[in-house]
Amino acid sequence: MRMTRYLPYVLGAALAALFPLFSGAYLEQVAVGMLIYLTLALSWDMLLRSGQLGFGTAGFFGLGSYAAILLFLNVGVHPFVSIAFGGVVAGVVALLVGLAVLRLRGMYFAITTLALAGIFAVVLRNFPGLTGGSEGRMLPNCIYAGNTTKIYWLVLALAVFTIVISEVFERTRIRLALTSIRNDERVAKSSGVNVFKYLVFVFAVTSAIQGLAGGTYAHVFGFVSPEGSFSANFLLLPLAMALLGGVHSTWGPVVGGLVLGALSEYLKLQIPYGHLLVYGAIIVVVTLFLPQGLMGTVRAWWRRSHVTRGAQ
Amino acid sequence: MAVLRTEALERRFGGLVAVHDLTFELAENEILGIIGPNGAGKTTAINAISGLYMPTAGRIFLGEEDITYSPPHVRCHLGIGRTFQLVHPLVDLTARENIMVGALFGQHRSLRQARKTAEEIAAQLGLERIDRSVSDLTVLEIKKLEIGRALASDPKVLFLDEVMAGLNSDETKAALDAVRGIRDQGVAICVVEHVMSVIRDLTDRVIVLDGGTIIAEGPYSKVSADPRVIAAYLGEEE
Amino acid sequence: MTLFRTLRRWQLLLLLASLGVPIVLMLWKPYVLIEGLQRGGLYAVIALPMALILGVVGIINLAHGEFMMLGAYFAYWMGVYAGLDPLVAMIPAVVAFALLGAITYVLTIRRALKAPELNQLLLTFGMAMVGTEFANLMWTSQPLKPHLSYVYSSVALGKLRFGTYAFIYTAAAIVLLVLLQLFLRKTRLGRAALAVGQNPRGARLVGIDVNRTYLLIFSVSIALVGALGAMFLTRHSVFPSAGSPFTMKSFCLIAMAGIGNLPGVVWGGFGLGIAEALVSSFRGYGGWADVVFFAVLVAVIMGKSYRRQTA
Amino acid sequence: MSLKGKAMGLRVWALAILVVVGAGFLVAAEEGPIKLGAVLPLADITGAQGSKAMQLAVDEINAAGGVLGRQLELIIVDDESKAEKGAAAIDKLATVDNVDVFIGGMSSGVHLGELPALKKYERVTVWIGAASSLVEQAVVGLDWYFHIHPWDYLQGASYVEGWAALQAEYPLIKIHKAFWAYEEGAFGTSSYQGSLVAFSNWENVGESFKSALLGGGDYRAVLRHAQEFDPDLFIWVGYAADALPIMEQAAEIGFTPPLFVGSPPGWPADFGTSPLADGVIAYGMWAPSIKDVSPVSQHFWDAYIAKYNEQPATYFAPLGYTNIYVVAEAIARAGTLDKEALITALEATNYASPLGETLTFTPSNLIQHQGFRNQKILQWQNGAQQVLWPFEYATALPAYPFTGP
Repeated sequence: MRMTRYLPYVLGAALAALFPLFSGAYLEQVAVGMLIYLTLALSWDMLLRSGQLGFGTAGFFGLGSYAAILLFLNVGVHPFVSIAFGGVVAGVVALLVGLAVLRLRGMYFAITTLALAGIFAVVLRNFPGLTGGSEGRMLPNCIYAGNTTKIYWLVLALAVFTIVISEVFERTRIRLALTSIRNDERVAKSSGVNVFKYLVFVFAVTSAIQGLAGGTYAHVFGFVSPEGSFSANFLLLPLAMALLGGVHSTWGPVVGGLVLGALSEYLKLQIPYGHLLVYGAIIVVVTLFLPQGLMGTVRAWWRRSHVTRGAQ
Repeated sequence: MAVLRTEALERRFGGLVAVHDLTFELAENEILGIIGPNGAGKTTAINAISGLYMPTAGRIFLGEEDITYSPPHVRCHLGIGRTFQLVHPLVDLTARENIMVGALFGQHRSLRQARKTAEEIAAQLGLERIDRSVSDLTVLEIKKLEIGRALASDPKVLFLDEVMAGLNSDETKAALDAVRGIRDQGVAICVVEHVMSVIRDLTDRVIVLDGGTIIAEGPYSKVSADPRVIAAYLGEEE
Repeated sequence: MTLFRTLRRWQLLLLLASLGVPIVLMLWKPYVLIEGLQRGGLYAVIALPMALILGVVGIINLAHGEFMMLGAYFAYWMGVYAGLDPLVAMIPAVVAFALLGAITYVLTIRRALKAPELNQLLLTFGMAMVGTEFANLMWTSQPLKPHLSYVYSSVALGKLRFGTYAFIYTAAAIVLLVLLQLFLRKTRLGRAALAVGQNPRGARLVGIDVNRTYLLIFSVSIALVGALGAMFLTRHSVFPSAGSPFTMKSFCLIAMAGIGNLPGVVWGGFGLGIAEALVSSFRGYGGWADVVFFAVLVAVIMGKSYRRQTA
Repeated sequence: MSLKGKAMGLRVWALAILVVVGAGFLVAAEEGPIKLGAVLPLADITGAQGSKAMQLAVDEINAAGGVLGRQLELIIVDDESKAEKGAAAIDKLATVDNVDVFIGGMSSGVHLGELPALKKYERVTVWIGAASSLVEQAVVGLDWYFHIHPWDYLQGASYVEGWAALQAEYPLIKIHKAFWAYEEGAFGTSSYQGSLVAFSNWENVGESFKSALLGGGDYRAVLRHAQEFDPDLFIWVGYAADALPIMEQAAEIGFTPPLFVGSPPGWPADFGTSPLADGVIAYGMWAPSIKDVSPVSQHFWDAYIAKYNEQPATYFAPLGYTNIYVVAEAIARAGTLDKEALITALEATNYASPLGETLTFTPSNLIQHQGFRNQKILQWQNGAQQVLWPFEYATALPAYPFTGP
């Protein structure tokens, strides 16, 4: 009974891990990009489950990138240690920031997190002695000497780690706490939920994941720069992936990340000039016709077909 | 020995005084009614006692403990439970999970214990469709769910803010029985209600608020004859 | 005396600062004040239509800057093909973009209003992408800007020489604010829009056609931002990604002012413009202007939230 | 016209001979086209026109019989100006398309992300973009890596040389003080820092500004500081979107330095039509007017317009064209696609490019195969960019000093 329940997950994980056996370096590299964005999308959604719209994804991603690369270059630790350090720095900064700003709600919280990301980039740019200023810093050798298969496994580990954390959130009291905060904060408080503590906790954890993703990205591609590491792409694309896949669950952002990631690469090869136009149009159309996102639609369809079958 | 006691409680919003000089006690196993015309400060008083608004003056004691400035979740842990005037179910959770929230966070039960507690409470309240999503439930079921959620946090004091509103007479009767059942478990209850028959049948004692302060106190029969109370209600009706 | 008693201490400080800072600046670095007001006027005027949409229709329009960018292109090509000055092209731009706004509303926004709130973010994000890439395919990423000799007109007062044309943005912000306030407070349609913005369900109950109000406000806002694109073009180059920074800036200003607070958007714009100009006026510190922008933003938002809690 | 025809004729003949000679050495089994894999940002005009110019060159070569008796096949992948997309593009070209040579390139930030992938395959790479010296540090010791674009510090050194020559030739021009306004991103900062070292004999002051490309657009604070400093030469390093607004805002505050220099990677289409442009000095590698002194440039110009019905607006168009010809001629010279032979053949490159100069590969500070090292000093005169220096390509005399409107 228990075995069969976990079978799909085990199979999925095995399939993902064995992907390099039947793909080339190209698909691995594409998957690396997709998995990084998927990780960001999922972490963004994990915060959204508490009802808080965070716009700090790119900021903590960039912060983690810089922390990892600077520690690696200046202290010479193992890349893994520096990636973990990137996560810790992003998490600790988020914790401190969260203590100050998590009294804010709605778009006030959103814009404040966005502003913080802007501040990180400008501050890092203006200390060129340490950070390399506008040009950033480069790694003499990047992780695994560019071996795509190993890099794929590294990034897959990051994504799986995030999925596991997300599922832990989904299967423990954390889900009930976050959902109650999202649905009605006053009810949550009156029912004994320490709203502030949970929000700070989730904000720190998701930011730490974004920092880990940033550190990994920086090691894979071998450089950090204010323009590259804090690019708005690291906010907007994950956001689109999570929303398109369907929010408030683990599998929505995962599916959204895979679908949009694959779609963007496919369109690029089919329509070299103007693929982004088609990509944007697809986002618009999907939003209009599948308002619950891909997973939400699938779930609704599944439920409906189940109910009708039950009725017959 | 009073379970809950307030001393000269006050809550202002800017220049507006919503509640002032509110001093009352709630005894063990008592059902207290709070009545008063619209805008009398009933819900504000509950919000101040349950911690959604911090009092601007005065004190609140739960048993011996001063909870005047405790945050709302701490008050819940200490034993204050409440429902809301307009129903506030957690719409993305099932009925069972709604009740579990109270057990999980009010009493810090484990998931398994909370699930069991939810079942017991649902059975006690007669809430049958426990694994349905909230959108499928009737008004009565949602009200039961809200009471259940408050009850699951194992309160010493339970505030019921207009739970009977919108129920028909049979449903009201069922609800009254449920509330008495809760009292019999040793929970002191404070009901805010517009339906006077409910107050008459249910409460041991009534306090009447007008303009944010107490204008009368005593058994329903005595209070309902008080000319100040009648004046307050008449003032509302004109 | 009574005036001072009714003011709280922070209000007094704020009042003193808002009067004192400009006076000090006027004497010390007059061009900071002038250029700050001009720059802030541009931020403010572009943010106003977004504030209107957010306040009434209740959506964060991530394609806001892209509509402005398309307005600038519209004005540019009106100049090339019809010989219109961008400021004149604002008139046809209003018409064209009102239509574009109406079409956009009917085809997309209206359908998304019933969906979960965040879908509107994704929808307008997709629209922004479509707008940018459409411009890119049509006109490449090479910036365009017509030559206009009046945009660098200036006056000299003693040693101080400053540009006068850019006050058009300051003036436009104030005029647009006044017009919008008059519209929202004095006209039936405007009052209906306010009611819808505050409580759509209640507005529907008292017989207001909510959908039509949304359509109207959305079209008007897009018409305004399209026309402002033409005004933007007089002093800036247009290119496909020219609009997106203004989406962010506008959103920041609105968050700072609070939803529904149009005057706050304008004063906030002026304040941020002056703050940026002040930082930039110190040689070598221009790179910190963004930090000042964000710091002021966060400080104001935090300050307001703190006040709300203690009040 | 006839000159151009003759030059082209010569080129085609030379190629034809090489092709015939090369074909003689060819093993018959080597069939199919020679694949060139290009990675460019296609949504940007630099990448869009660069890729079109590459295709133009490939079509010309194929029409003339190809190389080594085989056709050239150009496979272009968009990097979307994102490092991870650029890296994936390299992997696709290497493993799916199995290209023989990597070409292309634009932004340094994207290229840094592509280098790990390129280092994995170690195939011959001839890159036209990425000027940051950070990239140079990353490609030290790679014998298969050829870099065509001048590094940032080479550009600085080139301008030192240019201004020295101009001052010597035209004694009226005197430069002691220079003010640098550079956009705060990597492009502006690295250009500025690369130049600072080179111009050590001037009194330099630099200040950054936010480019309109990234949401800026108010340059008046920087311009006022420049005005206070009263430089002999004012130079801004930014993007095309900054060009006209900077001129307008300088006019607004009455800032007219004797030398007003702009150094964007490309100029906006309308810049020449503005009276404010007159007398503005432009830094660059190429200008349309070079066609007046270079037959190859003239041929490129005409062929590009004939094929695409638009004018090349960025120097990445002639660079893309150059990229193909350099590789094609080297393959022809090598007579094989063998890596060592191809590297040797590329090292012997001597290509008269449409940018005016003849391209050869020589060592730079850190790497062995650096192509161009010189920039040009141009000036906007009557709506067109004229070459002032190097004198061998000069198309006009300098107008000095800059007077403003």
